[in-house]
Amino acid sequence: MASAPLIKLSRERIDCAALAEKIRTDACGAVITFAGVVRELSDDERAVNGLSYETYPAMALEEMRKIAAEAQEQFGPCEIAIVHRFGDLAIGETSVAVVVAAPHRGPAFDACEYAIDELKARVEIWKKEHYLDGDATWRENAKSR
Amino acid sequence: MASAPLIKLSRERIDCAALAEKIRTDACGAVITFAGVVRELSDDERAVNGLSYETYPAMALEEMRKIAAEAQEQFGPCEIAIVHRFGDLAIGETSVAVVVAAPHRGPAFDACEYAIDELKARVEIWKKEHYLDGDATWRENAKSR
Amino acid sequence: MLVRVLAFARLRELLGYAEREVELPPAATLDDLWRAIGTPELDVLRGSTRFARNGTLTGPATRLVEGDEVALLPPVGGG
Amino acid sequence: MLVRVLAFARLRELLGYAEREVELPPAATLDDLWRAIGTPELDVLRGSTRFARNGTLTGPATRLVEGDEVALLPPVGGG
Repeated sequence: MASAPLIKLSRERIDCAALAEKIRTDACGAVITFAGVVRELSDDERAVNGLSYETYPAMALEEMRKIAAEAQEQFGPCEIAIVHRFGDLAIGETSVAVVVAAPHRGPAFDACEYAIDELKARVEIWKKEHYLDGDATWRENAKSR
Repeated sequence: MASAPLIKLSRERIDCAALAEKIRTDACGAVITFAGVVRELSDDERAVNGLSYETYPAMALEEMRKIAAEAQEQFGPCEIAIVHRFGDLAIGETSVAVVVAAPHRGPAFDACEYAIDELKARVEIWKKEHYLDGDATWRENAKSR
Repeated sequence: MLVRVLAFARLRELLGYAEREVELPPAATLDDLWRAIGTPELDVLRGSTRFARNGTLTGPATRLVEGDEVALLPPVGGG
Repeated sequence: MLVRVLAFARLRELLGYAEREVELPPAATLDDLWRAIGTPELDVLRGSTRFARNGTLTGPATRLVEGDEVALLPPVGGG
């Protein structure tokens, strides 16, 4: 149990089902998938046309690996995948996926939520919101869930 | 926001990605999927060959609908799918899926975990574990996560 | 009067049927039904068995009427 | 000495480059680097900018050496 986490930055679309199938083992009774998806409205309710993500790959990948290791340390042995998109995304596309497979669901939920919370707080990824009115802003993460 | 929940008992395999795509709207920034999967070991560590699930469909579907409505009531507007298999399942197959799509991840995680906890406690579904040694037992749910 | 009994999971296996019509005296209760269909093996499961009448959980003192559908429900195990 | 500067997101746009070599006096600090490349628009972002030297976060008093890679990191927005 507990293989090396699957950590990736991807220009291509994220296939959550494929990630789940890849990390799952027959010891896992629970597979939790978090997909962050591009919404039609920004947090301040502006109509969004799309997002672009930029990363510092060396630091981002290292921090994602750390977060996965912390989740395994805190919540017990589990399989983890963390994949984040970069480049341009349209509404409805998945920007980030965190998949956790574990023997039981409690620790899997906890590990999944921990990983996405920490990713949003710590990983060197930046998001530019492009609005329907032609405007655009670099948007930093709020502390909210 | 918040269409009628997608509630189903299914003899066929569950396609979590299709459920997520079906319930998601462009107002949703978070899609959480819980998949319960048949493990190779029972809770008391016996080698499992497969499971069979039996349901009382009328009561089970009604209770699943109630649980989805409670989750929407408690955690705010969200899209929910709850699908449970019946019949014979092999190791690695998904026995139950709870998918929640919502504007933000916090309430989506909470609603997803609430729904699976309540399903396991309240819905008229029974599980028979078939062991590699040929033995079999009807197994009731423990209170654990 | 006739009521329809549905039995599930372990109870279905012990009774040997999933569904059966049972003849009861008028105004019989769920308790009376249990005695009518019971076996010694079944009785040890009485404490963990819940009853539903026409799809709604109800207590053992509930009086039945002709045509009721009574479900015998073991502890659940879904998920 | 020469160091390589990487700029991301809003900082990249304000500076007009993603990557550049900068000539600094020996023993220069990150503070010195900031002054060397700075503009008035950049200065309002100083408080929210973090620095990494060769892939590791570090403070503005850190002394640089020839060949260092310095990243200028705005507040993150992933997820």
